[in-house]
Amino acid sequence: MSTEYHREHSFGILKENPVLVHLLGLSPVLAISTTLTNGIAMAIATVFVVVCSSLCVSLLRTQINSSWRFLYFMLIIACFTTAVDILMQWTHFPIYRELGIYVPLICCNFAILINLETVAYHNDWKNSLGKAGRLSAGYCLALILLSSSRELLANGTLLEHWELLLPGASDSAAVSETEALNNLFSFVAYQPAALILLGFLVAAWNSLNTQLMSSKPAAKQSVIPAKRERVTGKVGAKT
Amino acid sequence: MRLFRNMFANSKLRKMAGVQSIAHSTPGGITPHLHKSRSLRSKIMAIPIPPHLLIPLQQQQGTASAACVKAGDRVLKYQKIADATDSTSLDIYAPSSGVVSMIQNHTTINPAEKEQLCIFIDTDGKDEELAEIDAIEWQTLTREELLPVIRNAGICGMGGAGFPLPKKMETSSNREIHTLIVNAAECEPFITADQALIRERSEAVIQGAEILQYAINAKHCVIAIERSKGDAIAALSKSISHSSVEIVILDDKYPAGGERQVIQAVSGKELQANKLPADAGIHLQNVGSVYAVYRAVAESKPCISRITTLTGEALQTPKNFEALIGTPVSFLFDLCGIDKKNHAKTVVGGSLMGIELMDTSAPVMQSSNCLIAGSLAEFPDTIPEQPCIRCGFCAEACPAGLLPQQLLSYSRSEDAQQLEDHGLFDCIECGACSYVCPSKIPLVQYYRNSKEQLALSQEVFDTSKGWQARFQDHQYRIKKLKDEAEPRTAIKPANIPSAEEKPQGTFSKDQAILDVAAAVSRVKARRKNVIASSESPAKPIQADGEAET
Amino acid sequence: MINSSPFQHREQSIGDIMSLVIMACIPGICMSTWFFGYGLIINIVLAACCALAFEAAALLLRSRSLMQLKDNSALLTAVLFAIAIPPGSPWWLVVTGIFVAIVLVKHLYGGLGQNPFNPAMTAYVFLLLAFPLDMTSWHVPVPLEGAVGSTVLSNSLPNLSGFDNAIASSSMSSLGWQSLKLSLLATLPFLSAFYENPETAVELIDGMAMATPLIEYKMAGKSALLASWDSGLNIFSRQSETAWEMANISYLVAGLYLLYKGIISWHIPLSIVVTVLIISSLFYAPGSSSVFGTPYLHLFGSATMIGAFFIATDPVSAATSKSGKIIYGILIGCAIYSIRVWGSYLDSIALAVLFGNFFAPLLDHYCRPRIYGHKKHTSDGLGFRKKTLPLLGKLRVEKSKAEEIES
Amino acid sequence: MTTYLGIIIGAALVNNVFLVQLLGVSSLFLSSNKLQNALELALLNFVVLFLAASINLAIFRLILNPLGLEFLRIICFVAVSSTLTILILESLKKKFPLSLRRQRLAFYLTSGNSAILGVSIINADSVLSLTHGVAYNFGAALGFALMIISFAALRLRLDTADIPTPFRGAAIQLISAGIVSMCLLGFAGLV
Repeated sequence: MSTEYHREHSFGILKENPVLVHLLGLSPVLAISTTLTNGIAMAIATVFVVVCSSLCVSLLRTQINSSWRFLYFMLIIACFTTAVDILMQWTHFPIYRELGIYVPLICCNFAILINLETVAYHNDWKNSLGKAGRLSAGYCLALILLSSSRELLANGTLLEHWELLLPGASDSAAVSETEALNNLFSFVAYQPAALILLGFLVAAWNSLNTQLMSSKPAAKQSVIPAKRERVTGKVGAKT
Repeated sequence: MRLFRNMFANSKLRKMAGVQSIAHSTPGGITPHLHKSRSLRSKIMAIPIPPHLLIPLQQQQGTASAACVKAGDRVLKYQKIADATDSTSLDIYAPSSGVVSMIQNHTTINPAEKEQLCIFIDTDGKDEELAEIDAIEWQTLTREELLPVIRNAGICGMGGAGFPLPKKMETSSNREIHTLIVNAAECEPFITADQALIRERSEAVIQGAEILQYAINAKHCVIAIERSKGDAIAALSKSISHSSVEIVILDDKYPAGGERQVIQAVSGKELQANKLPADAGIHLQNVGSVYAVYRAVAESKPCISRITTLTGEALQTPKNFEALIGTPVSFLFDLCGIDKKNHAKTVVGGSLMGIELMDTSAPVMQSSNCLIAGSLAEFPDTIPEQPCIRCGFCAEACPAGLLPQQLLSYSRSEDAQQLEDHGLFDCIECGACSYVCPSKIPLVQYYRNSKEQLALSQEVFDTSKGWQARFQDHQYRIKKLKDEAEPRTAIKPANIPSAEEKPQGTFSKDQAILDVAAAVSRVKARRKNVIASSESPAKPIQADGEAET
Repeated sequence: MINSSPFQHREQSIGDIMSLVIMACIPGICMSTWFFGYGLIINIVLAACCALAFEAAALLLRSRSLMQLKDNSALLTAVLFAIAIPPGSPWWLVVTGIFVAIVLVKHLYGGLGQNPFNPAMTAYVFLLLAFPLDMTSWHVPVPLEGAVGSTVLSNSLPNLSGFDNAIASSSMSSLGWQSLKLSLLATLPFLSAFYENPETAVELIDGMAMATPLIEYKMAGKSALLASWDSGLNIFSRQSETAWEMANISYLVAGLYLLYKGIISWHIPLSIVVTVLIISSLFYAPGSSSVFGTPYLHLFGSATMIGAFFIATDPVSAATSKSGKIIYGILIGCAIYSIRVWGSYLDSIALAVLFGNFFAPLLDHYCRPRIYGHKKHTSDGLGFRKKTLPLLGKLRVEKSKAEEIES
Repeated sequence: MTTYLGIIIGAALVNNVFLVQLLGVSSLFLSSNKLQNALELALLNFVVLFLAASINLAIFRLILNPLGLEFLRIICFVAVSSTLTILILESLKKKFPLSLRRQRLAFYLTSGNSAILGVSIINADSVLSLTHGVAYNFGAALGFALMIISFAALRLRLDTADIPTPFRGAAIQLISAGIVSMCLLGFAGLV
């Protein structure tokens, strides 16, 4: 694994967005993004885990055995996830209940693991902190984009029940699901809609990126290309 | 409906003499419009001698023959003008008397429209024959005497593919052949040459079949013919009465006359893809070739003509001709009264597997069974290709059990692995898939294209694989050498430092004795090494051999 | 200019095939119209116009030739979609559905022949999930022969709870031009007015909420219907179950016609019908308390026939090889029955077909026909065995070679 | 018996881990294009998911729950699943060194971990008995493997399709996943 590899695979916001370009850590993004409030809560939790674990790994990197490092990474992430889990349960119980099993699932976020493997493990804490910041910014951007569009379409609102984000919010403010379903276009709250909307978001991101690329021809093409190109027109030629 | 009609027809056919059985069914197939009746109205006609003949030196699959005449020579009818160079080439005989004007390249009928070397003969119209040769009583000949007669008659398969007969006889004579199948199934639209031949010369065809059967020592002889050719079947069953030849009736579909299809229809068994008919004990021969064999043996006349169908809406009187090899196509068209305004496309062979001919000055060859001067109504301009809707009509029609629509998508994406897995090379290019395709996709064209590309990439692959193998061998050899060198290098470091240590250490008697002893043992060890290495040279070669296997 | 054989082609284009299938739908459409009123015809016209418009727009957007409109595939999608949704659905439902079908499911995947999912059915499922209320209530405005006379059922509002009292028949009245005209006039305002203001719409026309007999059966908890279905076909009663029976029979006949014409192959319809028949016979225990409906009800009481002959046979999204088609049909048949009987959605054809579509590429890959002249598995890369098992053998060979070089 | 069947079908189709619960969606896009590789991946995922989830279930029910250490579940589950993954990978590496030379397979498996942890946590929260929980794990693993294979086959078709450029690749796959997910939602209430 050369340093070039790390440079290529360090995650950014636009060209190297972990969710929209590399399609990593999708499960929380898809499942949680019903409302913007949930999305923001999830984003904060993820950022916490990313930053803490990168810091931890970059400080401990000399101590970590290379062949079993994967297990150590997982355990470090799991520790911080447990911390987030317990913290949220304590301070933000309504949101914690909404997010359900997806808070523990932060620890299986593939983007975090790759970040640890390719960035934090090879850099000192300053560098890895900066790159973790870029990764989290990209992740948050995708989460916020998807969840705001879903909330807007499903309920016609934006950041409803924002007070839940404040610590110690009362349970009574929680959104009841039946209420949400009777609103504007309830289909968007379902899982298929999440997948389809994310598909459109990815497509939009692709075309945005291609436009940016075409304006800067020197930049490297990072849009996911078609696997194969259609070849037609050759047939007209005589055999 | 079709089933009932067939059953009725079958019961009628069974009553005829010699009709042995109704054939087994084969997979796939289509029933296109046949356009056959027009050219069957009149009898086979001999053509007048054309002013020029141009005889291609290669009329078959295989290698070209070598001309044994030169420009200016006068040749007589049946005189040999080219010699076979190997078993896949043919002797060629002059179709008529005249003077060889030149030997040079000219367009001939082949898919690539390549130019080929032709012998040009300016005929003198006298049609002088070489010398009257008496007909041989073939029954009196032994098999060994008969085979060269057939081989030297210069016959190639007249079904369209043009496989050289000598080669085929050679393959068959090496194996145990139990059945000779005479392929009279002429499933492609427009072609009627075989049907006309059987209708008018069934006696000769059956005698030819008997000659061939005797020559290859086959127990059975079967003529496979389609149900729709009632007149030909009737003629055959009339003249079959005193012979052991049997008739098998095939279904009316395209491609019933394909090699493997006929074999399955007659024997009920599929021929494995990697096997020749001869491996299964079957020798398959086209009716036209069988007739040519009859001419060659019973009348002692080498092959100089063939029966060719001239048809198409642009011709006023379509009919079958007994055309001399080398007659220009345009000469034959003129004989039939061609309507040049109506003439849109010239196709040689049937409309499904034929070749489009751009230059009608090309000569008739042994494999040219049909010449179509088509009008625009018969061969309309190709409609632009529409997207494939995966209707599966092509898969139903495919006689090779392929999935043409899958092949198409892989052909477009140039996925060599998938193409091979889906059996691209089992495609016989019969065109049934293209015929039924509602999207008018030129499927066969795609496959030909892919086959060509794959063949190219296979060459590249082979060379690269060769390089890879050579590299591996090289590494292997280096490793072996190293292994052998190791003992030597292992001894050296032990000895050399001691030699270097000498000036540094102080002199002592004991040391000197030790040094001498070391030197002696060193020499001994070297000698041993020399002996060992003189014994060893055989080893690396052996090892290489292992590595290659 | 293509310069290669074959030079002869069968004179049958995609457009011909599609239009033949559309023609084959006509008897069924007539039946439905006869029993349920003009709603279906209006749906079809609206859907067809939308489909052509969206198709044209999509082709222009993708800068393709507009000649592709001539292949009639958009029309066929529109007709099948219109038949699937409840007659007399509000206009926006139709437009949304057609948009999803043509633009999202068809052209996003590259247009005709490339979509792995059936456009009409995907649109139907989408609407079913997005607007469940509108999609499950067969609010039939006015049966053709009933005209304004059928005031009996004015109390049944089109919602899910209304199914209980929906088992009913409209009164028979004389048939005439006057009533035809009346029913058409009565249907039109219903379509637009209904969604915005259901109460007034119901006042305006005497609507009738109606589901397929199977749904009624499921919702009402059997009993009443069972008797009528056991007694069999009764053409002269204008009951909804008779309507479905007749529609199914006409689709069956039309499907057989398509089979005869060679447009569809027998594998898919037969395997679907046989699977549904077998499973429903297995689970049908007359007299017991857990009755799932007679096999007859399952075959003729809902959209089984149109599903088996017209929808599942859509060549683009179905499996291709013969054995693949049969497995595909069995999958769909199982899904049809289980969703109907145990699932919470009411009509299962669309879901089942979509389910089958998802597995079609896999079936295509593993159910290839045997290539002529090759034994079943020995030839290169055929089927499952070559793909998986020899992998281990190959690896071993590579391994031994590698070891030899490395050691 | 019918209960087990119901649980398995429910976990494999109705509540498919992959498309209804949206766990481990990333592994869909990471697996390679060849059906053969997808098959390997699906088999490995099936084994790991089933084993790890079952072990986790046992640990939770027999150790963590009685001792009141539920808060440690994440660390515990992760430790078990990663160790199992590494062990399986190591054992495979010994047997088939060349197929795993493509190290990416290891990553695929870890991404599948999202499904493992999800299923483990669902198990921990559910009221199913131990054996029923194992049946649930089996169904979940089955559904996961089935979806991976079917999606690989679907992707083979999408590769040759003439899809508008921005939608090529991941976007159209996500949309297809959405459509299949719609279809699976239709199975709701089946069990």
